[in-house]
Amino acid sequence: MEVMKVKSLAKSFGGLSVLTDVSFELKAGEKVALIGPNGAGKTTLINVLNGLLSPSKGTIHLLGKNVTKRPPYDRVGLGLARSFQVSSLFPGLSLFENVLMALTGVQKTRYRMLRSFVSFRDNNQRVRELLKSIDLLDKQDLLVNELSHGEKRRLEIVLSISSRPKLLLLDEPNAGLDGAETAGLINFIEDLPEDTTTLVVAHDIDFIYRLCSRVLVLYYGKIIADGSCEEIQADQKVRSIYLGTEIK
Amino acid sequence: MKGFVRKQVVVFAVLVLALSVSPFSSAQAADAIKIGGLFELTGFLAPIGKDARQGAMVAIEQAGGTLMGRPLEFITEDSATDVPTSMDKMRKLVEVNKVRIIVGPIFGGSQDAMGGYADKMRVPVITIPSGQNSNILKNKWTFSAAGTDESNGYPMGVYAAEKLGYKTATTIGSDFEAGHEFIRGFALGFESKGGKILQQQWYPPGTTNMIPYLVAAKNKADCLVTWWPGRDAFAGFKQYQELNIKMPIVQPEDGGITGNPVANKHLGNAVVGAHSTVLYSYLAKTTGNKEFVAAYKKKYGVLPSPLAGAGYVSTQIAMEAIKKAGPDSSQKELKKALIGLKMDTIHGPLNFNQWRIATYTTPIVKISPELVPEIVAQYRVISEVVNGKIKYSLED
Amino acid sequence: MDVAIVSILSGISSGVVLFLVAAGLSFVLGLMGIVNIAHGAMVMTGAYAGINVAKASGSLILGGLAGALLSGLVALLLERGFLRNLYKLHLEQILVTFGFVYIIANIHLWVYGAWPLSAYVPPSLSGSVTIGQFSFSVFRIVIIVIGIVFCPILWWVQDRTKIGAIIRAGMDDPEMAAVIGINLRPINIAVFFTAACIAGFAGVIGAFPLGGVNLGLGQEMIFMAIAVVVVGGVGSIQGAFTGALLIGVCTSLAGTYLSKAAIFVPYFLMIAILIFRPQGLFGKS
Amino acid sequence: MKFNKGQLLVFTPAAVLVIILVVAPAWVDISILSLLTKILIFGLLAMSLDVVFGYIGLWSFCHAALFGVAAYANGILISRFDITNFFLVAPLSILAAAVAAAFLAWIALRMSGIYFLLITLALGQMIFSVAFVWRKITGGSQGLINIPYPDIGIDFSSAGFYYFTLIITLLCGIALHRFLKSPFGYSLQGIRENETRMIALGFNTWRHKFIAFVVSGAFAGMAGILYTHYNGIIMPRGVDMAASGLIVIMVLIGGAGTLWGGLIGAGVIYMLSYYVSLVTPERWPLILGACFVAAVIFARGGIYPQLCRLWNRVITPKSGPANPEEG
Repeated sequence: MEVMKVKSLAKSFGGLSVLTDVSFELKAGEKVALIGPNGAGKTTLINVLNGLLSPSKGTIHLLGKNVTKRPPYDRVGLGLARSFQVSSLFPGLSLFENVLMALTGVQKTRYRMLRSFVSFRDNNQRVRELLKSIDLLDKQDLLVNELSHGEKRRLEIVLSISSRPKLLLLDEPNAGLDGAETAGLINFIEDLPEDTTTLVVAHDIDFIYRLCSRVLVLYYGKIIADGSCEEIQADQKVRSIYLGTEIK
Repeated sequence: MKGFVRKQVVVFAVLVLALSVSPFSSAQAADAIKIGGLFELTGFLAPIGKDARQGAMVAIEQAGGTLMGRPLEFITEDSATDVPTSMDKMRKLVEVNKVRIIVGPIFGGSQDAMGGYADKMRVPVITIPSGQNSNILKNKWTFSAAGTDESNGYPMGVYAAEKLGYKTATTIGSDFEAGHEFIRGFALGFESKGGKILQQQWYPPGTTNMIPYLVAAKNKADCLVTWWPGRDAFAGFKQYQELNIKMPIVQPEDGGITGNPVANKHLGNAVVGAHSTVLYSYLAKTTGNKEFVAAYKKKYGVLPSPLAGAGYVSTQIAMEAIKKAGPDSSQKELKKALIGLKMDTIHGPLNFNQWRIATYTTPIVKISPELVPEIVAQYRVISEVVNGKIKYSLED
Repeated sequence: MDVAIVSILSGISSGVVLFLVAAGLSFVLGLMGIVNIAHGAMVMTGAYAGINVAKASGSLILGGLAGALLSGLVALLLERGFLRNLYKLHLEQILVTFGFVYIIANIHLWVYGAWPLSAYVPPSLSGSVTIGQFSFSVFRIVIIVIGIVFCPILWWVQDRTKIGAIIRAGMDDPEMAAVIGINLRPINIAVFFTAACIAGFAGVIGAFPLGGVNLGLGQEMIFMAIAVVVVGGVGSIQGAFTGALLIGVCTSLAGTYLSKAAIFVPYFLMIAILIFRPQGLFGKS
Repeated sequence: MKFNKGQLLVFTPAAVLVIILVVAPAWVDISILSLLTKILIFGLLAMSLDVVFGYIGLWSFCHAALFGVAAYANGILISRFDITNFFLVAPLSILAAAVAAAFLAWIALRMSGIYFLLITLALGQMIFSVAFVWRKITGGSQGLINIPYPDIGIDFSSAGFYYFTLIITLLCGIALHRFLKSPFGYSLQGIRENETRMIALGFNTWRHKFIAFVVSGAFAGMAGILYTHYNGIIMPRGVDMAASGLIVIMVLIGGAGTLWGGLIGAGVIYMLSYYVSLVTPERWPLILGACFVAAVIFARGGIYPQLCRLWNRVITPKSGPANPEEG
């Protein structure tokens, strides 16, 4: 059964309509790329999907439940997580606390008021694992704003996957990363549990090739193509309006 | 580590000093007679609080700094027109300075709050200018040297009905407890002589636009009864004049303004013709008034305001009581002495009844075109507690 | 009838004074993002100085100018000396300007003493007109007129002049303004200075509807002005004007017909607006 | 949180201070003792404010009013209904404050930033106005008077009440400290740092803010109860926006977002006010104002972090990073 089912989704700000009619489904374990020229509405779509924006029309089903009207934190509870295009972290907190915070988000412990934040053994264990997996363990006590851009991007991803999501929305995870870092990122995403469905917004074609089996092309508020990388590349429409500008 | 220990010792020492340094450790003459003074030197009653203190200082000077051969210490504190501060300062006066008796304060809130403590510590408080009913009825060591707010409002009611021949009145008062009591006092006097209150209005503190209330009074009564203390009077009188209200103003208490020639200068002709009860008038033909006015003028260069007079009298009462009870008497004896006290003051003959409310001569003034508060009548109000309520009558 | 009319007129007269004060506050907040708690103290500064000058010279204009100028200079000192390093730091701004409320008030106590100061009414305007059983001062009417004249002037400056365009640009998006090469510094200083000048002037003529000025004026004015800005909306002349009149008139009508309940009016208006139209009547959302 | 000698040293100033506070009554005279009591009470109030003000970044300007709700509830129960038992009255009063806080939060949490400040200011003034106008119950301008020391079975001297206050303040302080160190407490910091991300991580931030505001209100209420017993009186004047402003100032001077800074701030303000108005009562406001300005120029971020930095430098010759959370 599909992890996410989106039907004729539309979003407009005042007069300007960014998403006109978006429909697609994501199957469990799929790794899907969402591409499209700038201003196509990719980030808006992500925001609508995780609920930071509410759609003007259409429905969103997450794991069979209709979440169109549900606030973002409920959707996270159901197993949806996202990363941000511009790293969105907690500058005043240490790396350790950043990740720990992300963990707590989906646990009952987030309402515990007397026991110390750092006294939950298995949480701490998991945080260390996560930090190890992006080898920032040695920096766990630093404040976030002492990190380099690459490190911040990695932390950003870790924050979004720390809740063991069923569906992961990554908004340009490789923005501003060099080749090595991108490779590392790809391995990292591939190492995620099998059943994790991933929707990646990306520009970089070989990044998409190496990571995704399926591509959605968003063009001015519509999904104009949906298929395997090869099909997409073969697709005339896409070539003309999109790849033509992107492929090197 | 050694260095660290030394540092810690230093830190410790500094903190200890900071906490234990107390400005009151000045050695005081062992057998000195100590009187405490609590005055509003800051806060919204600051102008009249200063006057009261100055009056008190004159009384102390006239005593020549000694009482029955003993050095006389008059320790004054600033109550900041603020109840918590008053409480702190009173605690300090009583427990640190060990004063036997306290003069002041003016602010009803402070008087009321301090009453309970005064009872606990058995320290008489001679209030300036007047205690409030709740206060007098509750607190057994509080002495109203100038009656109560109601007893001060009372004679104006009688005067307005009898002498001025007003049948009806409408009132505008500041929504402070004191305001309610002064105007209630007026109403008691006014109605006792067949007058009738048509309408009562209370304005919130900080009201600068008095016109809405003045127009609501609609000129439909014979007189307009106002209690607007301090700076409210400026808005009040000016806008009363501006609207050319027909009803003459009578005040159950001058709110520290109309009885004070200095204030009248600031207000200008807006106040001319207004009647007002004052605690004390520098024009009163009472024993020792000439000397007091002269001494005050000499010391401060201005005429004494009603509050200056009240401060003077309250301080005299304190000294007189200690004289009467004897320097080494117990607090109980001191209280007895106060209750039996009979003395001739610039308030006229003054005595306390068993309910600790003074009977004295209350002048009623009318502001002349020269802005002088001329005495047009004098009353002596007797206050008696009859089953938990204070009843008022006029001494004849 | 005449009761209502006079009550409303008195409300309008204190309203326009409020408007002159609030307009400046609103602009400083909108353009520079500064919450100038000391703005009320500017009113007081202008009032005390201006009225004394007016009484000495016998000219209200002279007094008004003196008051405006002094307030402006004090404001300049405040901005150049302290606030310029605190842009966008709301809490620090509040702390500093709050401090200046105390400082300025206490200096006034020092200089002028504790007695309130009654307004200066030019002899030429000391007359009055009759409304039913009441008479109503000509000066009060003149003040209303002044306020009402000020509104379109300020609106014109904001809406029709180049400087106004720059100010609006600065309010909408300082970064953008900077990008297209507008240096907001001098504009900010000018606005801050002018706002204080108007406040000072408002103090001089406002002393009459306010029934004289006293040392508490700073605190009272700033709260009412804030209420006006909230009701009217930040950075909007029409907003400040409407808000000021609304508060002024509602308060005095409440005083006439509800007596002591008048105390609730400004807070009630504020809360209602903040709940149902947070950006204020004329504010941009 | 590795626990080494350095860590231990971090706590010494706190320990020293507590010891001093405990032995203080032995040396200082009554008015200083009363001053210390007042500082502890308002320190507690400032700390409760800091929970929302410093940690979430909600600029509440109505905490004197919440404090007042409990104070009035306490006073009314005692003087109007003769219910004196502290262990009965205090919880009821705190409940009143918490309920009021919940209601205010429900209205005010629609706003943020400067608008939150404005609406809480207005709401606080509403409470003040009710206290002023409703003379039958609240005693109008005069407030409620002659409220005795708390009735817990022993009768208090002023020193006794000082210790009572000290104990409650410390307990509340520690409780708040733990609260802020808990997952929930950290979530508040998270909201301050980056609310969007918190939502995206699954936190219902509105609920967190709401709960925090109510908790804060409850502790403010505790301070209010102590205050009525300390003063024997509660008046409208004590719960108006000027009072709220002063509490905010205490938090800012002590250091927003540092909890114990509130206590320091209260100490600084009242110590100054006390000693200055002994020397020159008329100039006190001038000096107070100057202090605000000085605080911004010299102690940006508050005194408490500065002290921590200083102490860290003392205990670690090569100055390590300050750790304002400790102390």
